[in-house]
Amino acid sequence: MQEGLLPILVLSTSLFAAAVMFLISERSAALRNTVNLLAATVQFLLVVWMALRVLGEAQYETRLSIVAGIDLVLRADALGIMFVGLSSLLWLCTTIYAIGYLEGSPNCTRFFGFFGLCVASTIGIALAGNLFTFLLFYEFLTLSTYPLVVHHGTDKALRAGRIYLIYTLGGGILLLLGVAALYAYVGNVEFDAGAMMPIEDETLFPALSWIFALLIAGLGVKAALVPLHSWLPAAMVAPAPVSALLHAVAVVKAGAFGIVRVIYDVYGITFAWHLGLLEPLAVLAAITILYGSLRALTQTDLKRRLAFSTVSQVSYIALGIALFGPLGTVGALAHLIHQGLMKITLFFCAGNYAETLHISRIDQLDGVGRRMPVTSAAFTIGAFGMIGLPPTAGFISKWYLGLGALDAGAGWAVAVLIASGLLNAAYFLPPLYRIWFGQRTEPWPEGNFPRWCETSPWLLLPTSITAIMSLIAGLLAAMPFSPLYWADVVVGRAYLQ
Amino acid sequence: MLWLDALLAVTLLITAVLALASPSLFRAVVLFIVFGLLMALVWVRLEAPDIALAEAAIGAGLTGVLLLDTLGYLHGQRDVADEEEGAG
Amino acid sequence: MSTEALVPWLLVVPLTAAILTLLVPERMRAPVSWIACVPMLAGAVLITVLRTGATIYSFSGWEAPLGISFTVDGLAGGMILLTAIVSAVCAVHARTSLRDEASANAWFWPLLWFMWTALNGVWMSADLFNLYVCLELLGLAAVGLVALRGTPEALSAALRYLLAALLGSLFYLLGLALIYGSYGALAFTTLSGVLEAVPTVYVALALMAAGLALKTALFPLHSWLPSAHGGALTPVSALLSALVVKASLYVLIRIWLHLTPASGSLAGAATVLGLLGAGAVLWGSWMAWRQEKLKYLVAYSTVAQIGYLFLFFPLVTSGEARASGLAYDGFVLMLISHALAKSAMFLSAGNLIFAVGGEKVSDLAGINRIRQTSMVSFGIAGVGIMGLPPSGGFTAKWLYLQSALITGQWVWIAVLLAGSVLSAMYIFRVFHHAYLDGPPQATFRTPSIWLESSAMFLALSSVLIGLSAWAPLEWMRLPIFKGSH
Amino acid sequence: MSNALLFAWTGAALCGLGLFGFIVHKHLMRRLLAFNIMGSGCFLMLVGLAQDGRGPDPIPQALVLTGIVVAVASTALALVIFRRWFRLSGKVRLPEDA
Amino acid sequence: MNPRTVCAAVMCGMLVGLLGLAITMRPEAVITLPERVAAELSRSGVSHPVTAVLLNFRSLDTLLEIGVLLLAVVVAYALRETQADPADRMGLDNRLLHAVIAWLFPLMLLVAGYLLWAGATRPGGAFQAGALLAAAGVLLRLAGIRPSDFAHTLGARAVLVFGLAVFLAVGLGAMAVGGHFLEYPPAWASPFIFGVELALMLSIGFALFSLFELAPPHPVSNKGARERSET
Repeated sequence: MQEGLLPILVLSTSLFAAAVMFLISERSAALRNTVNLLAATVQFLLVVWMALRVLGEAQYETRLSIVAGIDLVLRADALGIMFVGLSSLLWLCTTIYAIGYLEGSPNCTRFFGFFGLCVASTIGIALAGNLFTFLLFYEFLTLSTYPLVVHHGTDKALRAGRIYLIYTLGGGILLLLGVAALYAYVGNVEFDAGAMMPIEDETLFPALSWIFALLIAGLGVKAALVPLHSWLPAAMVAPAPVSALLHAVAVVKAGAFGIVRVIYDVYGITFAWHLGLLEPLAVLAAITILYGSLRALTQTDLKRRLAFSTVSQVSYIALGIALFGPLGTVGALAHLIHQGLMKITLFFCAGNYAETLHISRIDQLDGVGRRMPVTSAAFTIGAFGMIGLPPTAGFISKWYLGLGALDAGAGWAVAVLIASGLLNAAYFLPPLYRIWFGQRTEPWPEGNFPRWCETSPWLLLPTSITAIMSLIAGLLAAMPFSPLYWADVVVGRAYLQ
Repeated sequence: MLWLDALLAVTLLITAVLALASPSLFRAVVLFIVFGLLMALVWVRLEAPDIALAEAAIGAGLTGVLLLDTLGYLHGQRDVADEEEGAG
Repeated sequence: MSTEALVPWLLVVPLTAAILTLLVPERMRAPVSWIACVPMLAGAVLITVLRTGATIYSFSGWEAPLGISFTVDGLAGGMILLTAIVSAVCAVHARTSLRDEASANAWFWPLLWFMWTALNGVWMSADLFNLYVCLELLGLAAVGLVALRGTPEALSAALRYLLAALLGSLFYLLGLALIYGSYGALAFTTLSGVLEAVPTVYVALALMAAGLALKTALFPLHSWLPSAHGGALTPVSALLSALVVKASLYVLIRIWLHLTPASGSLAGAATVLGLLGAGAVLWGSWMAWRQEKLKYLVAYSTVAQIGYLFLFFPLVTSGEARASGLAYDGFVLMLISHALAKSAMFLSAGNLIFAVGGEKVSDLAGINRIRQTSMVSFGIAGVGIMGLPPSGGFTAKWLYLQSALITGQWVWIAVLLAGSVLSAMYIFRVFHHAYLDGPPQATFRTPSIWLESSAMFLALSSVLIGLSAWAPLEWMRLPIFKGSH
Repeated sequence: MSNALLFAWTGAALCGLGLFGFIVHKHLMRRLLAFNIMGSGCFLMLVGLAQDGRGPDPIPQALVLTGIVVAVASTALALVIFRRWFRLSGKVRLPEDA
Repeated sequence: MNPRTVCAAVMCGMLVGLLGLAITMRPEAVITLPERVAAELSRSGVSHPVTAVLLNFRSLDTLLEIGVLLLAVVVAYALRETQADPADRMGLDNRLLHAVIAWLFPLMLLVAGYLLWAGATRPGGAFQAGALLAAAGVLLRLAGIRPSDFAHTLGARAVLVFGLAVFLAVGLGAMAVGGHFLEYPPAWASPFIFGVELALMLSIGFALFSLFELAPPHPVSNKGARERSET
């Protein structure tokens, strides 16, 4: 059916944008921005339509045979749709943001070109129908992110780029070995909820266990699981939009999403639990949560603090999955979206501060709330979300995670959640206090922005959008089409099987 | 007749050794030409007159001329060749 | 239209082109060559499309073993097509890039056509001595191409290359002498299956293998390659790395497939070749990482990639049919994708050197601040060399991995993975320098559209081959003629 | 032992000698001499083994004729390149052997 | 006794040992090709088996081998253009030599012709004859007599490719009359072969001569001194 082409269409919109970027010249800024905005919008609309159809039990699938037994599969299932929706929505926002952020700076076409490639590979990861396809786009994501990390071309950026490569390529190798071994032993890497797993063949269990370890290690690098997380803070040298989209959403979420895929669609949650692979993962996730929060406490640089907070927050997803129960999973998947929205808001805000008032350290935030009220409000919403205060989105997902933990009888997990909540508060409240109640002594530098606006509208618009969304996602969590609702659908389908 | 062939073979080998070992490049080339002519004899003994002709004309003749010409060229340039002899 | 009718033309056309390019005035040589490329491409495509299985064509009408016969099976057909594509693209590149090299511009073309003839001969010939003559023709053509530049470096590189090639041929000839002396035939069709597992045969095969390994620059016999491939003119480097080194390897594969005695095990020999290959992967990558000059970096990466190709031997002799099949597919795909990616890489490197006006990797500083198509094509080719998806290199590595995993040969798995890490090291070293800040972009020249598009074409095809790997594999899996194991 | 076999042995010995010279010597002309000697050894083995205990065999003889022409072509080419190289660099050895 | 020598000696010892092993332990040879050659000789167009093998049974080898020779000359040409050659050396201007050459040269041509003609029936053929021609040419050069600047003309290149071209043409002609490439119709075999050999003789002779001719000649300028200072 020609509807099978829809996933390809979604993928190719961003690929097309990227291709155009590599062809047009640096000077034609207008054309560049138009193409990017157009592509992002079109893609978002396509995704919405696809989402509605998928909700109506429609199945999109396209296969391209590579070699005998190995296909390139694009399939749109409920889980994939969640991630696609998140990426395409945030691509739209970030494109708007980046246009404002990069105005007048060099190498824009290169930036947007690789940016499009990154989004394309994220979409590919989301729509991948088997582990091989997933691996393909996962590696491609690594390749297309590198140029963005080293975009500034300074020694610092290049050093960060090297660290990023060492980690991600190393992870890629592990993942490749894991996938290849899985295919060699099981003869199938399709996402079929573990239908092909040799449930009764005891002799394969050890092999499957270490393959699982390889896969998780490979994915854990991008998901920034301790001790594979160090690249994330280093990569913060990248321009703000990159940190925002890639390190709040695309890259880290790709890792987390991969973990979900492996546990649910490759091994099958029950089989994975049966193999006793979930507890270690849960413990690892818990450690990461606490470690990330603790490190975040000591950071003075705003972006680095946010980065460590990401390290800790992303592991909520792994934790929720590993808890082996519907509620925990719902919480995890909802958090996949919520955390994306909230964290990108925070990074946008950090970018606004840096771009408008050249603020990068926390002790410079004194009194910025009066100078930039909108940004600061957005920042506050994001921070509350991170802490998990109602009625923000963060509260919803953490609540479900907690219920899941109790449901699985893992009291220690609840303790971890509470502890990390307190830690979040400990490292987010001080900056908030400075923003709203701090006293600024010297006058603010004058930015050349419209009088009615605290900073460039290009920057302000997406910031407010995402902030409002992360609020709505919490307030209207019970409504249809909210992230929570989607998570319910996914889990419902997963557990029905 | 085998003893004759044996003699020829031994001579051939000795010539080869001398051609490879001789300290003077010029003598080495001359010995190589002699080697080529002996090869021609061997080919005759192997009932391969065609090869004998070719070896005499091409192997010994032309290769020899080319080598000698090159040698003359080296010396014509200067006595580098001699300096190199010892190490060669 | 049958394959038989095509076979002779694959030799006649390039030879005629060679004669013509020698006779016509110098400025006409390139156009004549371009025209001659058309029938070559057509013939190559036809050979691959009319897949009539293994065809045997006996020259002078005398059947083997009295006469010389060519065999065209899937492998040969694929190589012919590959040769046609790469050579034609390099011809396009050379037309522009050799403009300012007076003598090279005049004499590149006849040499190219002799090389093409020899390559087609090597792919098709099924006669040990005829293969020797083809290899000699190929070797001398390659040496000539290396020497074309006329600089002291080029000349010494050519001499080193020539000595290596000649020594290799002599070893091959020794093995040939032993085989004729004990079996009285030179044709594969006669010999295959006849050779017994006796010392003489093993010595003969070992001598041939040694000679061919020397011609293929298998570690540790590789020392002649970097200066020859790195120092030559850009299109020449591309041709040498993409096709010429493959020729002797191809002969080795043929011998392995057809002449190895059915009884008696080859595991030992295979392991030795595999270990040398592993050494090549590690040492070549390491040296590539340490190179100052861009083209030498690419040349050393060829040394490393040759190592991958030699991993074929231990994998194919694992004894399990499925594993052997996978290894064969992986080898073929590795061969093709390396040929495409490496030629693309050399052409891009040449364009980059032209653009920045310096041979060093560090001269690339700042090149990425301008829209630089050659940098993109270099990157795409680099993806293929690193074996990252989506590229033929990745799919080939995947097939190798499968083959090794099935038979649990962890050594080779480790080599494969280590190799990809190391190759990433030296490729990204280039990108690293390209992203550094450099001189103002006014100092950069922009290569002509012909140069950039030829490099880009090869780079893209090296990716496409990975996404549709089944097609070439099906073609080249065609029945190899009788006696193959 | 037929004289053919005798000469085959001689060929083997020549190959050894030639290889030795080829490796040990650094002077390019000496290496070429060694190469030619080794080549003659190969040809002797080819014909000698084939004709051992039999009459003359035209096939290897023809092969050797071809081989000789190829050898002289290679030698001449090597000498031409060598003379050009010597003229530019003034050296009679390869750089890494100097 | 430096390590290089030692390892060389070891390697060569191994090589000879292997060859000896192979020679002594080789299986009882089954060589039937000479009989086949003898059987087919009548249809080959010549009565001398070696010539039959070279120019009929295995003519492809010969075709490619001419290619090799031609190739060497092409490279010599190419390199000559990369370096401007100095004015050529004078030949040894020697009465006696000239007298000798006056006798020797025609004689060599004669012998060459005879060898070529003989090739069909008894030892001899294009290679030997070509070599003799080349030798004659070299003799002339040594005497300082040289055919002006022939090497650079189109004529020179035409003579060089002549043999290969004729060979190809004959091969294609064979295809035209419905055979395989280079498959002479038995009736036409001997004239075809003779024509090819004639062309080959000329080309081989001139090619070998050019290889001698195209090498950089002794310089008249005092180049040596400068180069000595370089090294």
